[in-house]
Amino acid sequence: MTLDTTKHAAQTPDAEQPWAELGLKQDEYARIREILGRRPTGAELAMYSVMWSEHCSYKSSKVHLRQLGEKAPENDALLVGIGENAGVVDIGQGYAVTFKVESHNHPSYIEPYQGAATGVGGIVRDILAMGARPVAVMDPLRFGAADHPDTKRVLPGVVAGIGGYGNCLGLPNIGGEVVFDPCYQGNPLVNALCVGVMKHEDIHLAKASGTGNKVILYGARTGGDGIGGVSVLASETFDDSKPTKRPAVQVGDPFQEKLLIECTLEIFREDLVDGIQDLGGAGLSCATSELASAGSGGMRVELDTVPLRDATLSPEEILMSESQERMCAIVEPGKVDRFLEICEKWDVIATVIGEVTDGERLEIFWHGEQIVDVPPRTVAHEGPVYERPFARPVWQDALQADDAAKLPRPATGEELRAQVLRVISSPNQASKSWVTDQYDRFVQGNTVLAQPEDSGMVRVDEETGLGVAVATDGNGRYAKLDPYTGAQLALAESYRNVAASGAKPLAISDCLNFGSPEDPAVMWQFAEATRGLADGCQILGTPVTGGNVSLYNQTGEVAIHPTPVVAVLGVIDDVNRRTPIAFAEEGQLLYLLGDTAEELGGSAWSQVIHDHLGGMPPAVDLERERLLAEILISASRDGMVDAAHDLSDGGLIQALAESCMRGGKGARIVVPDGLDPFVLLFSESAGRAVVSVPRSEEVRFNDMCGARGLPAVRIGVVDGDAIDVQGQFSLPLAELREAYEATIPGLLA
Amino acid sequence: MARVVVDVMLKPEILDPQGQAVQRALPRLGFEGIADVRQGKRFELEVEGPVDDAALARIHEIAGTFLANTVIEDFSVKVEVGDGADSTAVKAES
Amino acid sequence: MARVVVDVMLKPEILDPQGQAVQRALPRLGFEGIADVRQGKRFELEVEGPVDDAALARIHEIAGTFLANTVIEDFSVKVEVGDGADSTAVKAES
Amino acid sequence: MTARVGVITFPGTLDDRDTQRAVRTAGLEAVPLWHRDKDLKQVDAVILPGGFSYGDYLRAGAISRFSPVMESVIEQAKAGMPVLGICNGFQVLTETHLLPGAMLRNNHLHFICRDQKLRVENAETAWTRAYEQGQEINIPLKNIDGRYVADERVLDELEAEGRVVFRYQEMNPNGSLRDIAGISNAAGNVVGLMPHPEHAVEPLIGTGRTDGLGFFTSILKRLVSA
Ligand SMILES: Nc1ncnc2c1ncn2[C@@H]1O[C@H](COP(=O)(O)OP(=O)(O)O)[C@@H](O)[C@H]1O
Ligand SMILES: [Mg+2]
Repeated sequence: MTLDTTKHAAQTPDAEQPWAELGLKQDEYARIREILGRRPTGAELAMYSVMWSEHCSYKSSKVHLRQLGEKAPENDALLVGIGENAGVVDIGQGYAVTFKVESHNHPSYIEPYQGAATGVGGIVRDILAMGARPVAVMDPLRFGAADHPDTKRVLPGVVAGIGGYGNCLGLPNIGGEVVFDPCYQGNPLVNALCVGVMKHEDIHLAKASGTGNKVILYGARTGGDGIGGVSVLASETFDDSKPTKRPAVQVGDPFQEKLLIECTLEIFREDLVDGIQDLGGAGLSCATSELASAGSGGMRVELDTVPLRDATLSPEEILMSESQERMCAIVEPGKVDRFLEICEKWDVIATVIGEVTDGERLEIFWHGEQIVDVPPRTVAHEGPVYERPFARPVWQDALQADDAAKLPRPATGEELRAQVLRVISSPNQASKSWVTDQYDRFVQGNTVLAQPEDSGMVRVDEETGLGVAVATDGNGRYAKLDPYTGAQLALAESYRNVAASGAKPLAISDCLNFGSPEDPAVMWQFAEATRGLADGCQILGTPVTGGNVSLYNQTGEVAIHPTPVVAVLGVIDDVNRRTPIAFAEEGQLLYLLGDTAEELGGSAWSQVIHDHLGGMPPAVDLERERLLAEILISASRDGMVDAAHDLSDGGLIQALAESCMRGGKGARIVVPDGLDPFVLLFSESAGRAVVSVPRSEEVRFNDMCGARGLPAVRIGVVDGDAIDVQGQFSLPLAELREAYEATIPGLLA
Repeated sequence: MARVVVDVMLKPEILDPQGQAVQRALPRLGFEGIADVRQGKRFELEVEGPVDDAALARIHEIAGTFLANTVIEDFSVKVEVGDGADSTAVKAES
Repeated sequence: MARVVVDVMLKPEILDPQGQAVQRALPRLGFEGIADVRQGKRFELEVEGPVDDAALARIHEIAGTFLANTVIEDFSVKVEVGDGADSTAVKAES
Repeated sequence: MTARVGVITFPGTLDDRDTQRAVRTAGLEAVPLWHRDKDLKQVDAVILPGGFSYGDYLRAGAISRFSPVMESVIEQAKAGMPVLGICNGFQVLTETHLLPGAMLRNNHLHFICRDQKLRVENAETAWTRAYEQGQEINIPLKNIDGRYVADERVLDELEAEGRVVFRYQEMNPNGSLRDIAGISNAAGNVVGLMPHPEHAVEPLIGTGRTDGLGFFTSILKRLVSA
């Protein structure tokens, strides 16, 4: 086969090209020809097709995502916003934090271990590329029904993969989610988050500038794994009727990544790079075009210098390969030797593959012949944009009308007790320690809070105690009932979790997991959720720093519940002041903060007891959330509460149970006047938390809540070794614990 | 009781970090001349009853659906006769 | 280039939970009649130059000092000829 | 002059910086050592920290064992220098045969991370003098290859000579024979264990206990009195 050079392409305008097989639409192909003024070469076609895929170009979601930037609240803490590998937030004392959540859903269904492992690897490199030392990971997960046989294949593999990779990198896992719902059958969601810390001056950006600067590819050799993975795996629906595609799944090498991290940090310390980019989806196509597009000049790359694992790879394949554990750096000529020396020290292969030119084109050569000559922006940043039609689904009204308030409720204290046990031991509400015990939460020696606390918290500065807290949340059931509210509830819950730990929420990242954008109903869900998130962030003053969109999570006609996952990052001046969830001190007073209304739509109770999903999700009042957060943070700073736990799915009883079991102490609860005990225990009204107040602080705490206008009602006292709801039931902690802890091991054994 | 051996190896195009680590270590230990190392798994199954075509077909199915994930791995099934020597090599599948 | 295969298995007296987990899962997947499963490692070494006695002796040494930990594992070395069929089985050591 | 404790970094070592911090917390000087250097920089003791050196590919500790620095460690260990292997470091010490037996995949096949209760069975070794004989301590455990095995003869010998230094209490987290969590060589200067004392030296971090500090103060005692 003759090499398809740019010259050859110009001479053979009529050559047939497999644009459709590569996932391009007719008009997209025509646009490429128009941009280039000729037909693309094979290599150019490969680059455009992969960079213009849904996964890389966000072509269906872009028009909606814009709001996240446009409505972003003014926030001095934001140092780098949406658009870079990850956003960067100022946390004071000269430190900056970067964090981001991403999805690796489809690959994790096909090869759970490797899919999940490489998901962690990818997000860690994003954080590293910003100039930061990665300090923690989190993993929001969704699986099919807990008792479905395939869940037994997918879940253990995913968990082992996340642990296998993250543990080997030395990153503490400080939190996440495990949610089961039949809607995720065949479409598990594997989202991964990484947090990194740096000094302000260490921030690095992905851009190639400075004529004559060298382009260095370092890390693993390039192989044939994952070729086309990005477009095939991430943007097409699985369809059982067609012969199975054989997508090449990437295999992760966490050891290589660990070396890459240490090597890169040492390179940063010596200030040896001008620009840097990790290689993720779309491999070199993405890294070279994005670096060149963001920079000031052009770029010239000699593709045959790329170190290969498989000598038979074609130039197109090398450009598209998604081999893991690779990075690309722009380095001044005078610093190249030192750069290579550091790589050698860490046994990392590094190769100069090109340089920054004073032109405006990205040119790629293969054995001296030009095979790519493109304006890089057209590849990286000016991909197609779709205004996909969207429409409120016809079934939405009926779903919302199917009110959970009409479901039969427990009639006696005994029945209530039985339902409490059933809810708390249900797979979604039960202990997740079978999962979290497989993750190292201690490594790096800075973990202040980890699962099962409300947020994960790590110390940033040993001297001052400065720290950050992160929580992730997302409730697909709420979002299914009302995507706008559902997205805001995810935001509110995550925000509340961070505040409950005593940290001040600063910024968010999100992963938007939805079905096919080609379905107007799904597109409506997406539009609504995004609008809800943007509006919510505006009110809470927490800008979106970056995130990820995962579409096509559906099997045939059936999409997953719309599942926006929101991660909130907060800062705490002194981690000594953090608030744990454990009720540990006998005699302390329990206060319920916020208003409890009768809100059962989408609740854990309605799911577990009635297998029901209908009605409206809990109402959101973000101003109230903000007030609650302020109170929780002040209370932590001034030592007015010893424990706090936010209320979310499962309601008050879930929070009480978790805090009691964590502290090994019971609670005596008195139902406040005018409240129905069932509603008190199971309603999922937002904007609430339960706190444990030392008696000596009661007056001060009450005064603060009163002065600021936050409802705070005393509901009981920490006492004994049972949860005793006066006049209703008593539930010994031992019995509770056994039910809570047995469920997940029982299902997976 | 007969022994059937199932070998599972990563497909050639798939990265094998373990094999690579071993190969890179060899020269440091003073062993030169090994151009490549791949590391895989070996399962020894003790089969009750005769290892006839039906049994082999079943083991093939076990191998292809459970012992190996054919998205990334190839496997081969062999019946071991006597002590150590393999026979009836059944071709690798993908 | 010749291929030499080194198989490493846990000694029989050492508990092999991986093999056991596989064996326990089989009936659940509908496969009966497998009395025991042991899981080990298989290394495929691509050897530059001829695989003569000297080369084999060297590979034996690699296997016994590095690929296997003989405190817990046995190994065997085989030269692979042609495609797939093994020969020249060299006896397992401990 | 305070005692100098070397902390080795192999490629893939994870807990080296934490171990250095623990050494400093105990009032000792931490000296980073690099796997490629034979030079031990005149340290008084050496710690092989936890992690996944060389990814734990092949077997945990198998590749690191051949690092240049290990030649010096083996030599010095035999000459009596205190050497502590934590988790991956313990695995390296068994692979080098400075300590007998071997580490295998946990019997439940999962990585496990938990607060683990141990009993100090021998408070005479270089690394356990700050503890009482029979004292119970609670420190984090985190590994996937933590199952200690050795043949019966070796186990009996270890027991008879008081070389089982730590035993798991309440639950055996990985199937280790005779609940062994850590052992020493015959001279008592080389100790290896799976749990992580370096993650239990500050009240706020990790388990919230400081039960692990004694390892590091033990060595201080020994070096100062020596
Ligand atoms: N996959 C996971 N990885 C790590 N931590 C998890 C995971 N799933 C749940 N957790 C942790 O378990 C605890 C309980 O989870 P969850 O009930 O979802 O918390 P919340 O309702 O407060 O958001 C939290 O600390 C959470 O971070
Ligand atoms: Mg919470």
